[in-house]
Amino acid sequence: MKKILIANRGEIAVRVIRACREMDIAPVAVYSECDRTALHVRYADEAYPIGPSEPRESYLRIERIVDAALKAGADAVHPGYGFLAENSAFAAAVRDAGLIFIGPTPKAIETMGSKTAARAAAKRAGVPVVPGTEDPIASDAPDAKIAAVASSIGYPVLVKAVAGGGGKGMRTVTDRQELSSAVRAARSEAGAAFGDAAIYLERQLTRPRHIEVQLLGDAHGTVLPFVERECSIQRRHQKVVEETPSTAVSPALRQAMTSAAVAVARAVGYTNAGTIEFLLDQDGRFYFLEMNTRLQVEHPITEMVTGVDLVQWQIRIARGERLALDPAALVTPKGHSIECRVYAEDPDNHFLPSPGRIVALRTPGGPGIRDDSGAAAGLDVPIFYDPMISKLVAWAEDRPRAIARMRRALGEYRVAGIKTTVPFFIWLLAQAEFVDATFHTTYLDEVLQARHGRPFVEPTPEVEEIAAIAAAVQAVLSPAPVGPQNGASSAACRGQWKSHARAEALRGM
Amino acid sequence: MKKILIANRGEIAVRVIRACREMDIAPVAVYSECDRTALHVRYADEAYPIGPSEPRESYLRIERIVDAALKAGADAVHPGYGFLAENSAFAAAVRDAGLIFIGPTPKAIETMGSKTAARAAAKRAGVPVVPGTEDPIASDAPDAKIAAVASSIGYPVLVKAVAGGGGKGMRTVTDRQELSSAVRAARSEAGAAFGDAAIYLERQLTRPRHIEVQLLGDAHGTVLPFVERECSIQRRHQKVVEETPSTAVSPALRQAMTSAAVAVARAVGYTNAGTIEFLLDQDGRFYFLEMNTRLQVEHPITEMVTGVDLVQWQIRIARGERLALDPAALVTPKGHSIECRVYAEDPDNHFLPSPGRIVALRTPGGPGIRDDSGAAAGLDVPIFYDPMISKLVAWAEDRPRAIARMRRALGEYRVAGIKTTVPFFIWLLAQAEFVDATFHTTYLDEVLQARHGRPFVEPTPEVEEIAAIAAAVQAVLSPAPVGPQNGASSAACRGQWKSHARAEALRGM
Amino acid sequence: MMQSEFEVAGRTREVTVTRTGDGFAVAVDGHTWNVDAARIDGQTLSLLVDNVWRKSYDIIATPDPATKQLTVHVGTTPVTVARNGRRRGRKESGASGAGPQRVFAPMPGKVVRILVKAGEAVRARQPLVVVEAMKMENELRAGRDGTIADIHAQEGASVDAGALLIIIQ
Amino acid sequence: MMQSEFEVAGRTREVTVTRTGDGFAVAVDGHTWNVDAARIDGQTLSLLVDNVWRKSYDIIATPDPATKQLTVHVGTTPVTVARNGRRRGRKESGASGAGPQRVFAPMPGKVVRILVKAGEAVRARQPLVVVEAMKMENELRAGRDGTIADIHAQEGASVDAGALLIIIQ
Repeated sequence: MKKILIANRGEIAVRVIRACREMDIAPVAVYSECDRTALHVRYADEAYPIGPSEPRESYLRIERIVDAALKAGADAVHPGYGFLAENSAFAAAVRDAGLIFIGPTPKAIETMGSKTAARAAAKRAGVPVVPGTEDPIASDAPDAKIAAVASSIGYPVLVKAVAGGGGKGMRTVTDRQELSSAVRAARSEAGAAFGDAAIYLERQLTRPRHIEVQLLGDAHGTVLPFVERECSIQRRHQKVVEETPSTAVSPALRQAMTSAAVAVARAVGYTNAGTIEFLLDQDGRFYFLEMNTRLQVEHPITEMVTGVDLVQWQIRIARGERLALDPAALVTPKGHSIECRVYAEDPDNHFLPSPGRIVALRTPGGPGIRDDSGAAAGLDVPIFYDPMISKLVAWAEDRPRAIARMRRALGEYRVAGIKTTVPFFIWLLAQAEFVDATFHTTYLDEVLQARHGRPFVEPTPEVEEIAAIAAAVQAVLSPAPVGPQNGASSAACRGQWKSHARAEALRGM
Repeated sequence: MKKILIANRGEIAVRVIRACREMDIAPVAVYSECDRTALHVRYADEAYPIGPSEPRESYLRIERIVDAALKAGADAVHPGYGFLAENSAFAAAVRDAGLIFIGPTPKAIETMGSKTAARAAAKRAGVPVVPGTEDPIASDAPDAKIAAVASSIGYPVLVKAVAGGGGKGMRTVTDRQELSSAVRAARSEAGAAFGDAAIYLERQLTRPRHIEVQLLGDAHGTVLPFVERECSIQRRHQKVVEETPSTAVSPALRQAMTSAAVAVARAVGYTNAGTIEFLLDQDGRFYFLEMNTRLQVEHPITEMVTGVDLVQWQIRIARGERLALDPAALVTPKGHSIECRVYAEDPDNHFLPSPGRIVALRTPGGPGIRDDSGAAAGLDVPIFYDPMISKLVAWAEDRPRAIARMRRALGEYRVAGIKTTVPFFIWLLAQAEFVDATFHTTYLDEVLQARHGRPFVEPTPEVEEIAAIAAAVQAVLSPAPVGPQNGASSAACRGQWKSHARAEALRGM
Repeated sequence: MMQSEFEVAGRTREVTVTRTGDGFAVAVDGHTWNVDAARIDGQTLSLLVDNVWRKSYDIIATPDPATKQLTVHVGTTPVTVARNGRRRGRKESGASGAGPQRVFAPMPGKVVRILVKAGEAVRARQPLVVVEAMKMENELRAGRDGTIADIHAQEGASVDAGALLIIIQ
Repeated sequence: MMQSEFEVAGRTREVTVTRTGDGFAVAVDGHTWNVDAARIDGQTLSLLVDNVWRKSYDIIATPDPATKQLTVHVGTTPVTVARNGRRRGRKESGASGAGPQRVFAPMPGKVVRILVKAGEAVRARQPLVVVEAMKMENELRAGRDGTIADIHAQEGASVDAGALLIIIQ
């Protein structure tokens, strides 16, 4: 395998490029019109345009991506996550073009991609599933019929997209009155996100935790599970903070959950990287929720506590290698890791998207910090795609220190031009429920509702005064100098600035 | 301990600030005139000016730093490395002012700070030392007398600063003719760097390796050693690449070296972080070289393979905590780590310093990469200080993968405005001697001499053609737009740019 | 010397800036601070302010396109600052004061559904319009009780950030 | 259309740039490439060049104060580029050609010692002057055999990068 086309954009495309480079494989990018200057295009060896900015005209266009891969002479295609990553037709098209798809077989994607078929597979493997409908709700099912199904499951009920993922096309319904509008909204969102409007119903457990098990399966029949990830901090069913290991999982429970995960994966002949998601109820019982047949956003925390490079292993598995990993080490975490998904959203304005130009960016660094980013100063966060700009990951010897480190890193983060969720994370990581790990999947929505939109970081009187001073002084200091930084510093550092002035004069060359 | 003053600048000051924040301790910066806008000043809670840019007028001024610490109400002072870090008078002045010095006692610093006294202490502890003079050479010793001493030791001989460190004030002399000028140069450099021009002579071993052992000692009598670091890649006696573990150290040798290191530390009642440096000869015998009574530049690689935060432990030891660490884990590395010291030097022009304005900076990220930096775009690398701008650190499961990862990270590094050693590292990490780890402390100087200044990254015909295209196209594209990035992208991303234009118009507020 | 009035987090402040030998004396509502200010770039400042201690503040100040105000980040804390006379009433969604409430698009996107009609009575927090952006449907809600006075949005239309969508009387 | 002559890594290249529909046709010494160029900022460019493949080049191009030439980083590889007529003979230290050899300070620093006298014969690689910068003493050496024609440096003096120190005839 000499050349891999990455059928994605942003931070995950950059992540895959890094894995390719470390394996001496040439990474090839594709890009939509508004991604021409994006980092993944500039980091890659080659880059091919695949259409307008709208995902449906570019990153979701199977034939354009396969064409680009053939044109580039790529050996394989990595789908990243999102877009076509769980599209079995895409995996089949790549295979049919004579290329390797870095992921599971089209068949496995198809089975697990249908959330209802996946539930059936789990049941057959002897793994309990959350109570709900066995089959999708017919698209022409009358409201009354849907209501009857919901009643038989019992409220609160979740309306979920059959082709779902990432919380899209999902709605919680607490009583019958909300049901029709929730079904309509979920269908519409699911159709927009997945090109498939089918939905089904599932019972909403009371304050469960979301615990998931990362797996790798090779082509030689080996399936290995990793230590669990805790992903209960969710807003509107979307993960915002993940950590590993989970404080709620004992060694015995870990053994049970990882075994169940392997059983489900084996039931569908699963290969490459995938994740089995479970709900853990308050009595310590767990239920299969769904399988993600791809790499996940939260994969770095598993890498941090096990030292395994999951993306490199995806590639190694795809080229036929055997899983040469110590199974015991994979379920024995070293230290603790936390990920915060930094989004271009305004947390103080209902988390509404905040696309635009990143005017300034300073990302955290130092010990135990990994910033997997696709953003850079001067670049735009486009309106067309997921607003995640970076995955900020912290590692430390134990959970309290990992939290302290993440808080330190968040404090170093500087972004100007767009709003981000950094202030929200600073608030969240100071909450007693987070520090004590007493949260569950509805914790965040509940506490957000109770806050009634109060700002997450409220300025103290001191900070307000400093803001006034800064605004006034900035006006006096304007305009920005192009050469030396400021008077005092300039005089102090004389010597190099004569040269600098020459450099400035030459800039026009 | 609520507040710590950091008596340093640049990347190490930022490193200590990060440790403070993670421990909920307020970090206080000091700065010289030309460091007013440096990152360590902006990251700290408080910052105090301590004089002009010349180190002797600021960072080496004991009374000004102690005054700043008292003014800030600090409880303790962290010296970083360089400047006053190994100055026993400074440690004493801090203590006499009623503050805690985060480091060993003034007595231990004084003993080990004199390289000749340190050699005597090692001998007493039963650890072999490199053959050389027992006492410093008198400042008025006639050339003939020095030559006689050199002859008795045997050429090649090293002229070393008694107060030395970091390769400063050190010269290799292969025959008698070079001796006087080498002694003169070493005295002058030692005087400038340490305020102490005393020198001594030591035999230069044939192609030894530089292996060192990191230690932590608490105030309760516990001294714990860490897995060795290999620092044989040196240019003119200065480390440029370090790694851990060393391929040259067997488990038995590790046991012997760490035990010897502990013996030397115990012999001087050593507390806090320190490092015992050894030379390992081609027959596998090791010799005490010197002790560094402070944190070292290469401390991150030890942190990467053991998970221990050495700077936090320095603070914890200073406030009286016991070393609650598993001794076996500290000498059992997990994976492999490499550090490249990124310097503002022009490798293609005899590594001459390249101070100036950093016009653009893009640092590497992603899995296994840690960039401990004190630099940022728009800031200056001043002429007055050490030209190290960043410690780039890679970790992976094994040495080949750590090399591959470091090469990937170096490839991502972009700096404009100053020259850096990045192209040199790209070359070095591809050398067979590096890949096979067959190097020794004179390897790099030998190979550099043999190359006769040939550029480290020579452009291919393709790259030359692209450079011509870039220069021509850049001229056509000038001047730089202030708003949208470029025509195509601008049209593609329309929607957010109307808003952006409004933002631009408001900028003058 | 420069005198100005700023509205900081909703409160009016009198600020006077006077250059001194090596920095500025800045009076805020009559209390004076010694400020050493260094510009890093167009939007970044470093302030060292003498109080009991000599505190360091890392500042990024950028104009907010949606509200026409200045967002001053003091470290990671964003503070809204408006110079008096320049402030526009953009961010009134959710305000409980008198006068009409204007609902603006907070981000560029597509109007997916309009859930109210002109003349309709609405309650506080009632969803008014759904805007799709970045693949998520976002409901914009009423800030207070009232009557829909005017609808400027059209279903299916693309809107820019700050576009007026609905007016509640 | 723009035609220019560049000296790239010491070799002269004829470059012609013509705007096309969505990019540029760039001819280098007669061979034409289709180039999609995007400016990122003042010194950063992204080039996509159609050859067999459509290769991506990440470019940073900055003027070098010491040599008055343009340093074009193609990825991490620095390439020296001079537009013809603009190039100055600054980087001759170490050159073996005829004519006087000028030794310049490669960085700002302090002249610690001058090791030669005017009229003295010197050999290639012989140390001429010691400049201290960033706490290290750096020896500047003769590029070839010759005679010291002129010494412009003074011991103890601070010098800027590019300052002429010594001329060897």
